[in-house]
Amino acid sequence: MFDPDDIRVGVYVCHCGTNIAATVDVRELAAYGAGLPHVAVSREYKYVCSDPGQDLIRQDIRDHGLNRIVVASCSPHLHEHTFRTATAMGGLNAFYFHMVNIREQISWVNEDKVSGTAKAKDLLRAGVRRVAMHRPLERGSIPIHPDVLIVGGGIAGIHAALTLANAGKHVYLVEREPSIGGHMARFDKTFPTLDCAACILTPKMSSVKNHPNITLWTYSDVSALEGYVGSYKVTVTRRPRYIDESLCVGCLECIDACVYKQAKVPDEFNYGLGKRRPVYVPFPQAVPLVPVIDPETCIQFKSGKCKKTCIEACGDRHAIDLRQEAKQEIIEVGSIIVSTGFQAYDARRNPYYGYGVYPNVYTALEVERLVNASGPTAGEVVLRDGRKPQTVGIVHCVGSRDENSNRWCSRVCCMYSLKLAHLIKEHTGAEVYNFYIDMRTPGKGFEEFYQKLLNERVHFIRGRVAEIADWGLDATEEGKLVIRVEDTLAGKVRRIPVDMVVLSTGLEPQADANDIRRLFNISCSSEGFFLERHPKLAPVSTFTDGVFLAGCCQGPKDIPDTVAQAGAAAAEVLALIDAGHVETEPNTAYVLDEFCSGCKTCVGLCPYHAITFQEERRKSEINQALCKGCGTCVAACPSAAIGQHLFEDSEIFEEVEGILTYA
Amino acid sequence: MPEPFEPKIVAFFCNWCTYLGADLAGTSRLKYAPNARVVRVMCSGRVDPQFVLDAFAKGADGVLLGGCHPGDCHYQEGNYKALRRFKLLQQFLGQMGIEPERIRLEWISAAEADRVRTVINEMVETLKRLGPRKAPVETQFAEAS
Amino acid sequence: MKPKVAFYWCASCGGCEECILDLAEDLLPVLDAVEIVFWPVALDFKEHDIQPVDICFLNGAVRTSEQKRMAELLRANAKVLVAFGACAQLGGIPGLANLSTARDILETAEEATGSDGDHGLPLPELFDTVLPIDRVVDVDYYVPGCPPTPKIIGQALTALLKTEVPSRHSVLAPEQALCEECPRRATRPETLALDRFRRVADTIIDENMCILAQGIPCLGPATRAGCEGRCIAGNMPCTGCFGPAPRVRDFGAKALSAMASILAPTGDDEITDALRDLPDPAGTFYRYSLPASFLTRKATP
Amino acid sequence: MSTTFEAATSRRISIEPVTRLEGHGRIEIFLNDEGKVDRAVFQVPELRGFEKFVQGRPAEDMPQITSRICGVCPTAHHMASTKALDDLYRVTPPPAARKIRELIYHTFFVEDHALHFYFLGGPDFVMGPSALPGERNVIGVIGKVGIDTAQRVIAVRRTLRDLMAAVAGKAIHPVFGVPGGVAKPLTREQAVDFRRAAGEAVDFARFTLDLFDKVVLANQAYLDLIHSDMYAHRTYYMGMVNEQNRVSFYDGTLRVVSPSGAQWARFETRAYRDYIVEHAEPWSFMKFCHLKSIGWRGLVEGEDSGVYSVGPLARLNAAEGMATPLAHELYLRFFGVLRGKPVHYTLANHWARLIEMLYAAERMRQLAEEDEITDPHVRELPQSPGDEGIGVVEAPRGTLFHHYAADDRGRITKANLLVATQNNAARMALSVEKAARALIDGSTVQEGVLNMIEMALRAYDPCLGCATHSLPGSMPLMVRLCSRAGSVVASLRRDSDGRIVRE
Repeated sequence: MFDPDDIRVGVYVCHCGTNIAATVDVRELAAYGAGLPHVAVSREYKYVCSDPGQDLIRQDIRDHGLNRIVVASCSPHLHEHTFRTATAMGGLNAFYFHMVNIREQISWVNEDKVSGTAKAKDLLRAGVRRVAMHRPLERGSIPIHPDVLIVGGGIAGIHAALTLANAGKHVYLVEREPSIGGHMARFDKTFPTLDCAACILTPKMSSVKNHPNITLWTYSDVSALEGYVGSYKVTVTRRPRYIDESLCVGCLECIDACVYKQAKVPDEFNYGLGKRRPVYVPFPQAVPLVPVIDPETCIQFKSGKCKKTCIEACGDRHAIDLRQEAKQEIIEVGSIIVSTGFQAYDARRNPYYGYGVYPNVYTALEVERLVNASGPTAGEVVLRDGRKPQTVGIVHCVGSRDENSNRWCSRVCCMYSLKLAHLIKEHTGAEVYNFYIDMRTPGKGFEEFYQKLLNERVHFIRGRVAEIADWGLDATEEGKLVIRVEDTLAGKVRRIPVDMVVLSTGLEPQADANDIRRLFNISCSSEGFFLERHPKLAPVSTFTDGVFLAGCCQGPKDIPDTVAQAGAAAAEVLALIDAGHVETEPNTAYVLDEFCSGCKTCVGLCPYHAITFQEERRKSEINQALCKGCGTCVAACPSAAIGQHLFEDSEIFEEVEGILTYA
Repeated sequence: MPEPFEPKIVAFFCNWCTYLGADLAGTSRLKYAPNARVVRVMCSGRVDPQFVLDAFAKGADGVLLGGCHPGDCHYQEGNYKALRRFKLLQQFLGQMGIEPERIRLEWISAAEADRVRTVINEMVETLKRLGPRKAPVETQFAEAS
Repeated sequence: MKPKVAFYWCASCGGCEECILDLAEDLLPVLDAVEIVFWPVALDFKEHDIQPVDICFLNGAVRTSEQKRMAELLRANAKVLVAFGACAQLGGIPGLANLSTARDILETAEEATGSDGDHGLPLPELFDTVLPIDRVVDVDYYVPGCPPTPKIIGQALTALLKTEVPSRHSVLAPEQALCEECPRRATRPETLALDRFRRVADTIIDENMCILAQGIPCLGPATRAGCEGRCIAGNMPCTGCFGPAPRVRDFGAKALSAMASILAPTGDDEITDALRDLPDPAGTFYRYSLPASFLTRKATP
Repeated sequence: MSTTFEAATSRRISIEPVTRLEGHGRIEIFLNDEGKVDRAVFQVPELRGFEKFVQGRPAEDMPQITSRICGVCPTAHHMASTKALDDLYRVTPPPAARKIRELIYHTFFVEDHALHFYFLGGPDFVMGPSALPGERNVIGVIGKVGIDTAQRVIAVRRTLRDLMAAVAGKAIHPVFGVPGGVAKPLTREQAVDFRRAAGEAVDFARFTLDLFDKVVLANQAYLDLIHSDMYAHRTYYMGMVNEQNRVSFYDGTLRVVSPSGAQWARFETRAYRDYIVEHAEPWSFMKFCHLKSIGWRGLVEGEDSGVYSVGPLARLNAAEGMATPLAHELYLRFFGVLRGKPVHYTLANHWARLIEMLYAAERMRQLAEEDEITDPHVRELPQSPGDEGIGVVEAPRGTLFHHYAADDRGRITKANLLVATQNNAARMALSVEKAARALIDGSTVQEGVLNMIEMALRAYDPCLGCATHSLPGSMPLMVRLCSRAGSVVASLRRDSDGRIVRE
């Protein structure tokens, strides 16, 4: 009844409630659409993405013999898939559809209705012209390799790894430190329940070590990545620890046997509060429990003149191998979880707080180690000179909510400051002052914890600390650190002399976040944390298929949220693996043999080596599985002998034509 | 009285960075000039100089190319190809009497919503200062026929 | 009875006429097959002699009111109008005049002669814009080349004299670019990453290697085949006289895109440096095709 | 038959080819109040803007761009341009390169002179003035000299042009000229081919000269025509000569002889501006080249007028012989038969052209036989960026100048192109004027004017292609009598069958 050759376009203008309708005259736009060439139906509707909206499209396809669909609504990144599906449900090829973005591109960024509507008409005209050129396409499908790579062995990586391993998937967990555990391993207690971090983390750590489905590589980095969702080829560089993991039994006798009788090297795990030997394990519960030899400080490495007592001690286990070299492991995985965590803000960047100048100014993480039973002071909160502090000041928001450093709220500082206040008081009985801007306790049991602290007579002073100095005005301040702050509740400047200052430093992206981002081809949001695909609808996905996010690398969060997110990421990966394959966007490039002169211009341009030159046929050929559809070769082909599905020259020319032909 | 000159800009934005940046500008409700019309391509490397010249020939006052920052290309290096073509193209446009300010290549990441606003506003200002394109091809034909 | 054939020229150098003479012996069978009703190079003829013909081969671009009128007249009288040669198809080298205006050109001439420009003699109106034939009248077929080769001409004639003619508006030459038939095709490396472009002026070209691979912008990859690489055989780069490949809409843009794509540098300044020896993009990429390009001519205030 | 004008004060007669193209060459005859010919000029318009639009192009592209000025003599422009580049970049081509250029150039001379004699300018002379223009074309010539000859002409030209193409890439619009040499060496095989072809060329040239003897020189009517005062002008002559003052095409010194045959000047081509200047008339685009120190005395003949001419006749006049034996014999015979030197008879150009053809063929042979010509070293690279360059050659139709200036990136900033026809412009105008004065008196215009003027102009073989796209051999003329206001009062033109009709 309808001639298939004659193009019949259906146009659907979405109000998106008032999101669009407020600044674009949707009625006028729809009416305008009706007047465009080839348009058989043109409607406006409140929410085209809703079920009734989609039904409308399906129905019209049948009733009006539509063979092209244009929806003018939001960004294709949001609903292109929705409408393609609707188009397909109506019995058309899903790619006879084109989406015109009049929300993100117009109604949300434009002030007056007149110019907004005019712009919308241009874009709609362009869309209608473009869709006329569309051709039916089939989605490709890529098999998913069931193995998974998890980068970063903090609580996020650990939890995700165990979840996947328990589901029977093989996981490669790569951690750059000698041990997994991340920041959490350094904590003493966790808020608000005050259960001991080690007690909940250590079991998970060891089950990672022992899990048959987990390959754990610590002291290692991901050095290269190629491929795409379903089959990534990953190169992992394992730095030499000079002790063979497969031979070492973790007796740690080599450490005691070291020629250094005293541990002289400041140890990283305790932020230098404690000392270690050149051969060491970062902390007693380290996983794997295999020492590392630090070539920077080991005499044998520095002078070659060591008695090598460690090797003697190791005896016939021969686990120590000073000639060990970096080793490359190359693995295939189908999906990746990035859980590379955060770094603490460097308090030195706020010189007026005297960190690094006054020995008794500490960061929160240092104090975490002090209060920790397995820490350098075995849980004793003592000053560097060994005294017990009588008064302690905890300064909130160091490197958070601050125009001069980081503008964001680090979310966890208020709570961990309260936790530390409690623990310090518990350990020392000292007077504890909290200097805060706002007290943020949104979370299960958080507010209650705050109340508990108030009852414990911890002092709370509202105001951002101006300065910390060691010169006193009177006897009470002599030999103390004086915290100068404007008490915004009392409305006056106060000077609080204390023995110890704790700086509640904020969370920020890892120093090398950018390299990691590039390695995995994902984006960062403006503050530098990794960018999720959609803040609400795809919070653990990225714009790179098969790469997911978990933990603080995506933004500051506490342990429960981190674990929840890790679970979510694991679930996404499982969905991918169990589906067995992933559908691909059919936007690949292809060579039109009859026009290819074999000039080879395209061959070298493809970053994915998808283009090969067929000597016998003297034509270029594009491997559809390898092509990712960037279209660089299409633009470069001097004969225009390369086409690209969904982005054909003809389609783009029509779009431009549509934009510029004033109707 | 004559209407004030409203330059028309054809913008080719890459799907992964600049287009998302524009989406973010939307979700952040940043307001900017309505003169740009965005054509979405997967990568700035897809932008065929033919598209740019076609746009100018059909009366665009300016052409804006948006891609990922160097090193950030979703397709690894498409944006470098875009840059090379752009620089050569700009020289050619100069010879054709089209001011270099009328074509602009910008690296705008998915996070840089504000950059989208600034760049488009700036470009509109520049084009308003330059005024409409010099005699478009059509009038030359009129002369010839 | 024999089909009537006519030759005529607009703004051209005469090379297209000359190359018909270069058919040499092969010309004689052609002369048998058709009746040449006018052919200014060899036979006198005047405007009022123009009569209906089956095929008219028109070479040269349109530059003046006279030529435009002539093209229209011939179109009206020819069953099949063939744009013959680069000038007719694309504007040709005289089309580079579109980088300036008629006024500039007259002024240059006057400056050279010291004439005050008041010539007192009526000259045909000189258009600001040189146009290919098909921007003035409808053209049925194109024979490319500056000039077309005897082989191409021969094939074109045979094709047009057949009963089933080629599809209208087609260019009577191969569908692929020159690399397809380039004598040096085998020496083109699979991947090219040039540190910079080089100039013929200060480069000695290796006779046995792909010229583009030597850093010289050779337009062979962008240019329609059919000449069998005449210039390459002469050890010089292709400059594109056979015009664009079938699917290309703007020859120069595509050539430019391909050339820029095979550069290696990534930094702003390195790229500028790599392009230093490509000082004239318009003249290099649009040597023969400026009037047929999207922009057609330089914008004038 | 006559046309009368009532009360006409001043009139202009405009003669122009019917196939008018842009800024086309035309003849203007201005009548004074008495109706006598006041001034008649042949106008060659500007060069289609080449001088303008080459500005900004890379210098090394000039040989290929400027060859498009003319598809009949592209090799001449290519060569002059290439030499200008040598000069621009201050680089001297290696011996082999220079010889290859000369070889190609002389090959070109042979085939171009043949083309002219048999196809273009020659026919109306070969067919004789009485012949109908309808017959004055290649077909007519074939009829007169026989199909075998025609086929021989075709065959020889093809051999030569194929050889040129093998070396220069293309016969029409060659690509072999580069600053400091040529694009590629000559192979031994090619040298052998050239030797063989040169032999054929020599035979062919002699054959053509015999033909000329039989058809022209043996025929008193022709000799009278050549000697007729109508086509004689006592002017200066310029041509390029070698050290021994023998005719030279590719390179050498410019020599000018006076109407009495005395050497008037002998100068390096780079100094041309000291000897030649262009006189501009407000009513014409045309540059009237004349001898600087003598100056412009208007369109008059004689020792005191700066008018000079170039081309085959001028070259023979300006030299003291040919550089090859056979050609030199004929050189002597030429001046013997035409009694004295210089020869002022314009129509003698046809004969001079054939003598040059023989010389070119002989020179071809000499060059092809030199071993050095196959030396692989054919290119010197420029050391300095160019600023200014001048290249001069003898084109078949006369001296051709290319003069460029370039910027620091080697792009052309200024170009001055002086073609043979411009050098001849003044003398051509003289011929036109002479014919006009003889044939036009105030009240009447005799039809004969067309024939005579065509004869006069074609003798110069004015390569209008260089300037106007109109090729020699296709110059049917029209006389328009215009009132001062420019409206056509009456006009004469020749029909395709040669009859003159009045419109």
